[in-house]
Amino acid sequence: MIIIATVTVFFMLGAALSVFFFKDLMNAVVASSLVSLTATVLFYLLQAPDVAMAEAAIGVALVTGIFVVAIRRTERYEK
Amino acid sequence: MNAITILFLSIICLGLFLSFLRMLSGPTAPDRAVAVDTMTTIIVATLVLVAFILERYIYLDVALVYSLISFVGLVALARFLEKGF
Amino acid sequence: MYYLGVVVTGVGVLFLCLGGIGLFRFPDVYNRVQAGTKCTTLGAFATIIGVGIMEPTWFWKTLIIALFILATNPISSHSLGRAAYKSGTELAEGSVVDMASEFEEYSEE
Amino acid sequence: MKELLSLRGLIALFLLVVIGVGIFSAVGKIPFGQPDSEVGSAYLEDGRQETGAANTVTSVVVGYRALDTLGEVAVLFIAATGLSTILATSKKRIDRKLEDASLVLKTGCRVFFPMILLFGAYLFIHGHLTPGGGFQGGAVIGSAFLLTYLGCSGRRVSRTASRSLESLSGFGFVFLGLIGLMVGESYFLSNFLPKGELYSLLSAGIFPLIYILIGLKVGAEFAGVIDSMIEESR
Amino acid sequence: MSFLSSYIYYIGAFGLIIIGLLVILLKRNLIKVIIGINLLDTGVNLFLISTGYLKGGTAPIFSPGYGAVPSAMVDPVPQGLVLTAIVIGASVLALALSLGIKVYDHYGTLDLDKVRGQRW
Amino acid sequence: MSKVKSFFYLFSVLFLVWLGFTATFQLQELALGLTLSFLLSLIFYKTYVNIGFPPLGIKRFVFALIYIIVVFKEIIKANLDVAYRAVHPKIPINPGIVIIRTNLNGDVAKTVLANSITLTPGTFTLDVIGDRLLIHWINVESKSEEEATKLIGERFERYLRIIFA
Repeated sequence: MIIIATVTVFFMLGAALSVFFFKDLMNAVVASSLVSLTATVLFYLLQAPDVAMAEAAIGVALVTGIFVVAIRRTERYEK
Repeated sequence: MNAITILFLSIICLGLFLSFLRMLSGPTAPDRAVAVDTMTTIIVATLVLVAFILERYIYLDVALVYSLISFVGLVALARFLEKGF
Repeated sequence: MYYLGVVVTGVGVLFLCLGGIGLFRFPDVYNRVQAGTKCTTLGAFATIIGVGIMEPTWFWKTLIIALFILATNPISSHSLGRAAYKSGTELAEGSVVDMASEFEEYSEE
Repeated sequence: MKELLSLRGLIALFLLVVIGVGIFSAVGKIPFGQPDSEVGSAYLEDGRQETGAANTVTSVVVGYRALDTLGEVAVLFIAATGLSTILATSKKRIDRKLEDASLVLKTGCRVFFPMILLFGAYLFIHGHLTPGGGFQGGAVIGSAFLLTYLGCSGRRVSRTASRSLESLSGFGFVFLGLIGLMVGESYFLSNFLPKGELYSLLSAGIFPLIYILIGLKVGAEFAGVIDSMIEESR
Repeated sequence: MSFLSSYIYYIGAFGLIIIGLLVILLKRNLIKVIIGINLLDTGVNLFLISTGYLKGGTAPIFSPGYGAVPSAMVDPVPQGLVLTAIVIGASVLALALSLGIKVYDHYGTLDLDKVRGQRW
Repeated sequence: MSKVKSFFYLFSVLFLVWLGFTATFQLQELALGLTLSFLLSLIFYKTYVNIGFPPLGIKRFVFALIYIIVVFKEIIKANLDVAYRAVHPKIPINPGIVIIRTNLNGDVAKTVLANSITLTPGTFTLDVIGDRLLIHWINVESKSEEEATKLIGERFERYLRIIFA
């Protein structure tokens, strides 16, 4: 179990750092949805399936959709 | 949690790692989205495997949420990229 | 029965890993969709069904998870491929034929 | 990268180091894997007999801490109302040619929409037995409405329907609490219905009712949020 | 290895909090700042859940075929708190994004340096 | 398809899905499932009138089972093919985008065809307009429309034409 937890934490921090460096906001949204995906796995491994389910249902679909709508309304590239 | 499951989890981690590298280095936005799609599918399988290792039947519901909902966010990204919606 | 489940799960796990390798090595978006989202579809299907075989009381739930994966994954990969094609991603070097421009003519009929 | 090397970046890094050391020295001493919360163990020991719910998280959220949940539901309502008020004054319209959704997506959206709704209903009805509940089920229902906006262009949620469903379920929540105040052990949201048999669907008193109301409310709220964000800014 | 096995979740949570703060403090784009707030939110939730973890414990859900005793279950109180915090986080995020849309309408840009008085 | 038929179609599908979710046969769960499927299909059956679901029948059912087996065989065969291409050191691919035709009509029939083509790796559907499908093929064997139709679509379409006739 510790293997997959370590690997998942590594992915999560990597994706979060890549949010800092991406200039295209779409890429940042993709990376933040990856952060939410890995956070779900960590909640699951911490024996909290309720929280994992809430994070899955909200982080993977709703938050991504709302960010995409806001980016469509404003502008895509960070200057 | 015996040797076989440790082997399975290690192989899954290798696949996840390669997709993660594609997420970091993909030249365009669709590349990264495809990488996240792949990681989602792999993670659904991982969740079912971990539920088997922990021997809890009720944990399968989380995998069910992923298998039904995960395509909505990716479809939102795709519809933005093809300038629809 | 248990060993059959272990074998099926092992095959699925191998296909998941192969999907990752293909996603990493192929040259352009379309080929990556081929490898990435469909080797992993079969891999996830086999892994989940294998768990269901190993633990027979879980079979129906695992079957329905696997069926939903089989039904929803083509939609998302089709949308991503269409997004790449509509946003003008170029094919990789060494591609044989590109009939997308001819296809555009049909849409105006 | 160039943000990191400017004066502002250096100040921010210094601040971050201070904050990090502060947080780590404050809460890093909490041992991992050995919680010593007596509240939690008391809930775990007595929860099954007192509430009749198999899922202890459910009995914490809608039983022992139900008043907190009422406050959180109010926060949700305020956020949704504020969002639609802010966006309602939007004047700017984007006029451009939009791509139509492809046939596969349209058909898939039509086929999967009732199934996702059914799954959300399954989640919030079985909240006291499985790791589901009103918040998760509501989020799933909200995702289903997002899918209709993506796939079937032209179809939209009636705003009066979503508003009135949200208000009615919020009202139902308060009303159940007031009935408990009158009938039961005279405190807000007391569990006045029979507890039923453990692990069966009709158990745990009013918990399934509250979770159904919360699920409808959260689902209607997210549908309204998506409707405002997509339609007001088109 | 024992250090990793006992603190890996804390490392993840604190790393996420620090990176979220970094994005909030250093980036000028408003939507990216909001993504940073989202990361910070996830980190705080992860930390709260990991304080309630019991080593070798299982989820606080009783089920018919599984004989778990209450003393071998993780703490349910942080899970109940975080469950509602996630939903509230999402809807507050939507509110923040709608404010960002209004800022874009008014100033024509998302750059916080150009929006007067918004950035140090 | 008439309204009553589409109502019962949706009702039975939703009830089967509910049985998969709960995976028990307790009386309370069954009653709840019946009620919920009835309500949902009462609201949504109008959407399904023109979508082109096949009517039920013994012959169609048998062919649907055969079709599922054929699709699985193709998926496994093609997956091995793509896996070979992925691990080969030189990556022997020969990609291209081709057009194929289909004789099917009805939204569901075309969607099932497109999804089957998408699920077998080596080919995937980029777009559907009218009776033509735009296919990305990882190993192009023929550039002409008829040949490609015979190679890609025909193996599924044989069965689908009977099922959705």
